Amino acid sequence: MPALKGVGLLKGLGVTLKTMTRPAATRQYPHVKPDLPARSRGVIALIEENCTVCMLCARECPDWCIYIDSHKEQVAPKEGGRARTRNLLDRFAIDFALCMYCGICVEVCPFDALHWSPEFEYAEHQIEKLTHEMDTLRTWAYSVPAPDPLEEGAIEPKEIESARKAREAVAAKAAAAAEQARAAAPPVPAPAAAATQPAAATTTGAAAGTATTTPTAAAPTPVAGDAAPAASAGAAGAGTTTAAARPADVEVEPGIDQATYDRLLAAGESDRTARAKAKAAYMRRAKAEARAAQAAGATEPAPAPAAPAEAAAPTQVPAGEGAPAAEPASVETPAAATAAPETAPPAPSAVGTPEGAEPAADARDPDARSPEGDPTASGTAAEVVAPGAAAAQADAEHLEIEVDQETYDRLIEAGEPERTARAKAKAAYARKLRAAQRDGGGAGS
Amino acid sequence: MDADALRDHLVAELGDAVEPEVSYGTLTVTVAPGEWRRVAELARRGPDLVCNFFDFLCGVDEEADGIAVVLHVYSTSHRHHLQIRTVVPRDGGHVPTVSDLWAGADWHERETAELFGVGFDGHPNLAKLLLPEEFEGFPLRKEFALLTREAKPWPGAKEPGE
Amino acid sequence: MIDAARDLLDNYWVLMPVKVLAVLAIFLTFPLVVGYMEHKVMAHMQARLGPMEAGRFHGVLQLVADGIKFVQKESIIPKAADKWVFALAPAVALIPAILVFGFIPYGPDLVPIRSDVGLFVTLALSSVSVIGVLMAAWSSANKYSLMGGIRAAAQLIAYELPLVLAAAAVAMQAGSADLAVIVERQGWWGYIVGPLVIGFFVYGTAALAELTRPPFDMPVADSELVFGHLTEYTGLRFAFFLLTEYAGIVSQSAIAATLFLGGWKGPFLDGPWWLAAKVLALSFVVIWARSTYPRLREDQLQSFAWLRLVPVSLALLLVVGFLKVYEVGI
Amino acid sequence: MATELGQQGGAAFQAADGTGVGIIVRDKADRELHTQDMTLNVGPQHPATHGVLRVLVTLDGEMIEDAQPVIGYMHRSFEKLAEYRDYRQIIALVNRHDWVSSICNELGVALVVERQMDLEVPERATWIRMLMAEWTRVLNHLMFVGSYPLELGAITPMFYAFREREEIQALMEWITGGRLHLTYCRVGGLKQDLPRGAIQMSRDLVPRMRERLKEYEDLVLGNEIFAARTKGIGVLPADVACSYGVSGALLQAAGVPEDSRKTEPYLFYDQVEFDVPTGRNGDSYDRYATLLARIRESLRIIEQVNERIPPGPVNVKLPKVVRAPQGHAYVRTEAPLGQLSYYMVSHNEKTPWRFKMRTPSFNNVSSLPYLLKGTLLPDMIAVMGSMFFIVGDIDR
Repeated sequence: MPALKGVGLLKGLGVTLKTMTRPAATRQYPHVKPDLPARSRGVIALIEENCTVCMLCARECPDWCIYIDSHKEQVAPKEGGRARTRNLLDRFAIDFALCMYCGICVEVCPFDALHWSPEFEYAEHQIEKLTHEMDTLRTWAYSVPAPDPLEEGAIEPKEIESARKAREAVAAKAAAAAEQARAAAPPVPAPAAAATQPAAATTTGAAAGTATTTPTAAAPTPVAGDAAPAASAGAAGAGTTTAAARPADVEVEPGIDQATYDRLLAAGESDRTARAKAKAAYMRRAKAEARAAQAAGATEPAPAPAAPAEAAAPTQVPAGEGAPAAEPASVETPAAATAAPETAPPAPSAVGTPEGAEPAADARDPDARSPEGDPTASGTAAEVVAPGAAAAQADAEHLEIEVDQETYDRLIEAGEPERTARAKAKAAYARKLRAAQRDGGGAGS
Repeated sequence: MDADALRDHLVAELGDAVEPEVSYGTLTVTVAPGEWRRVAELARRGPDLVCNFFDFLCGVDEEADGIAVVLHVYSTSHRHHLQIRTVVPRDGGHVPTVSDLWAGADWHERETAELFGVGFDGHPNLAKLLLPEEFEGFPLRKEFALLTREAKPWPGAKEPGE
Repeated sequence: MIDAARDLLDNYWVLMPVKVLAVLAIFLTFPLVVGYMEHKVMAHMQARLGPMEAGRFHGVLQLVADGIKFVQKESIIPKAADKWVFALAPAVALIPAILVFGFIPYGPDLVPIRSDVGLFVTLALSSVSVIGVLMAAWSSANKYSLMGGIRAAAQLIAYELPLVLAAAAVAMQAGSADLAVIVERQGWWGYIVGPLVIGFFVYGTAALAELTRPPFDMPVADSELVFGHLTEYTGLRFAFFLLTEYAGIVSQSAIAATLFLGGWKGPFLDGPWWLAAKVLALSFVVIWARSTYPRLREDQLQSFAWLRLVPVSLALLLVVGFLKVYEVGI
Repeated sequence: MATELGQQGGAAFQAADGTGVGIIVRDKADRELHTQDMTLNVGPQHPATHGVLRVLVTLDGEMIEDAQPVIGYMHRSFEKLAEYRDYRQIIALVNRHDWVSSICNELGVALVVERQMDLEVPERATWIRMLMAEWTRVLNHLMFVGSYPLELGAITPMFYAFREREEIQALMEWITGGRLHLTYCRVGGLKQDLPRGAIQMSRDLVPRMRERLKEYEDLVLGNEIFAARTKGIGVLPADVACSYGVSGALLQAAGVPEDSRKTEPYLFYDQVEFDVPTGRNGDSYDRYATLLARIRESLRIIEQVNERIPPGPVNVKLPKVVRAPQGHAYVRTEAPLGQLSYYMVSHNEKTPWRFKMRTPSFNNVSSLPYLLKGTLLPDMIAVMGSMFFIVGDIDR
């Protein structure tokens, strides 16, 4: 029979009462997003320009949920060499309804084309929609975080070690250069360096492209194995200069972007929203123009990237991060690369619409990665913007950089949650970019 | 007893009836189906064996040789493992039950019966355990193909560029 | 003006609807408050936040939202069910629970229905709900429901006795079974100083059991009987049972406060707010017990009732009678 | 009515320490009132079967005349699937049978393949495996520490357990990227090394968990109602337990100090200090107490492992295609729920020829009919909850 001595009963009451006085453990999820670690297995991201269609992932997948279609293509010899064939990816799809998130595909990928992104909010009402095609998989790549550094006592992988050493040397050099520059130049400098820098980095980026086909080389994306050191090296190398080099924010008179306003009104937005958004668009444009003028005034005009409007040059590309990402090939021009200010000047042609202010992450251009890649063929300054760099940047300026603003606005207006809208806008952006590439570059399939 | 001492002991007890093999530290004795019960009883009751702990009983498809039935028992007092193995024919193979020696063998024998098609004489209720009553075939035999893999072509079968 | 209103209220046909409306208002607000309190108190005791969305501020409108949801839900009657009994059961459970509120003295002159035997009427009414439970259990044509109903009935029989005996001790002490008189004869500290404090615990335990609240919730033990008599109920009918449960907590707390804690009397200013505060405090304890204790087994409950509570309450009755006869004041 | 019948006819069982009464036998012939037995399907969808276990009980009132577990609702033919997968894929597969102790399941696979291939695993990897396995054990035990009181009607411990689990899972997710199916072990080592700071986090967690364990003792173990519900209920004597192959906390509660970490140490369990807790009565109460004690021992091990992880690699270099040589191997590990053994027959192929998973829950639950016969329906819940099983682990 219950020996109701009572002590245990009272103790229990004490425990619950004590808990009541303490803060709850609840996390209010949709309001407060979880802070997921870098290794989180949320969704698999594909950086398709890294994919060589080796089929390893599809073969190792325990669930058979990766579908790959590809075709062979003859590549014209560069200079007197033999014509070569290469595989071009037509379709890469992962059926997340089938996927068991074991990560074997990411593990076996020898070319760092697959990565884990912590994004997890992609539930669907229809199961077919869980099959993510290439463009969706590509958009996840923007949210791939840099990997955590390893615990003390861990053996660094060889490639990371060598990359780290090279980077340290570069960083030391850069630091010295920065020191010199600071001594020589006025403190708000370097748009000059910045303006010329991307072009320099273009060549190195393309050169680095040659390296990407071997698994050991640091891939041109910071999401590759050595990204964390890359980021830190970037910070170490460029940190001092970027802080100083970032142009002060420009003051502009508030106004309204009539075109945007009209468009939004036509799209059925309320006057208030349309006005607010139009104002924002105006401010963005005005600021960009002012910055461009500043940059132009401060230095020789940048080798104006004659980019097509769609694939416009980046507004705020962290060249300081982009360059180390292109390691180790960029070692030849290290000082310049690392000393580049964080904010590259926008290309004049980029300023018109908010959509224009997107980075042409042209590293996806097959030429940029293929051994035969001709740096001049794809020669906009944006070429070096490794997608990962854009992703890194995304935290700060994601809307302007990598999201199709129009789609974004439309979806937000349609009542979709911010996160979904952003993801879809990213996808739209990626699609647009690819279309632009096909039309303009002609280098693709 | 360690595996080698156990082997010597069993050989001394049973003579030619057992075919011992020590594999990665575990002693396996292969016996004829007719000896199955006797060896199991010895393992359970033998004063030097006292394998009171029932670990598992399972089948292994040995293709042409038949179906092997493997019984693994352990002694909590002597701390030794013993694996008893016998091979029965594919069609109508059967061995005496050991579920009266180890209560735990009940479910394992039912499982082995439904998955491999081995009979266990004297088992109180050899009904299907895991599979539905109307299921046909013995899924863990090699000739029973894994349907999920048959139904869908392997996406990795393509060559790059195809 | 005030006189006119008073005159008007002297008219029975005016007064009665006012009383009815007031009782209904109490019935519809307090159980909701207690229900919300259960959500939040239990949540915080379990290191959670509980409802946070409905009504913007900490989910204050959660129960209202629940109610709206229940209204929208399909009302399913199982094919094998005894349809009339099944449909009637929630009402049988709910109506006595409302009536109890009519007999409680809310303030010096605020007694909706005053009766010389108010104490026993309330106790009787509060146990009628079990009939509804039994009806629900039987008519559901579900084995789990049936077992839950039988358990509920067994529990009621076991606990009605100590409950009434403890209440009888109070009636004896007060010399009346009129709830208003019982309150008036108490100090604001009620009867919890003195031997009747034991009566308070007996009454509290028995009331918990009668409410089938943990640790005496075997009739609806979800891990054993799925949800007892509620298993087959959906939509509004289920909501009625839920409302009955919370109304039960409130009314039993109110009766306990009236009997043992001085009812509407309080240290500074007498009035209904004291009763409200006491009811909420007692409800808190009910919720607290729920979030702390596992449930007893039916036979353990039975033996606890018959072997512990009944003798204790009988002894209490003796003691109180003795003290009363020899006029040892308490 | 039902209970009165039960008391009338039942013989009381008193636990050895004089507490608790469970009614375990009754003679039908003594009955004066003639009643009809009722067949009740508890499950497959029932709150107390956490998962899809079905128990077919024959009831006389609330007294259980007979109880037959009906399993297989979650049979996913793991053993067949394993024959179609290479070893890395098997590792990704097996962490799903007992879904709250994935590392411990993976570990067994890695060990059995390594044993067959005669692989020497780097020390660092072995220590990290131990760290992960012990945290997994704590995770798993917390699950049952929370769910068992829930089945007895106490709701709160479940939430506390999940609060604690969340903290450990944050560590696991940081290390492996997964929350449930970690897929962290590999043949020859680990998938990757720990992230920086993980050991420190593990160090910080240990005292916090110890503190929280006290809450369970106050809230559950010390509670008189809990004791009344569990003492003397579901008594499983040691010899019966062994004959069923019952293992883990259940066997230890019956007084058998059998734990392969101690009796046949794998990894470096022989290099750390810990005890194997045992119970006296083999009843539900002892099982729960053993579970709590096992968490304490795991925390002790973790504390030692935290300080002993040496620098070095966490992987050995393996050929592209891992083939285990011809032969068969047996590995026994102590999974959180009990003894988990893998018996693998290999024909020197990429995939195993036969992969037998001897899961703890299968054997543990097979003793249910023995335990349930003659108990009351509420006690059935008290017994089943204290079997600490995972349905996926039974059905595989």
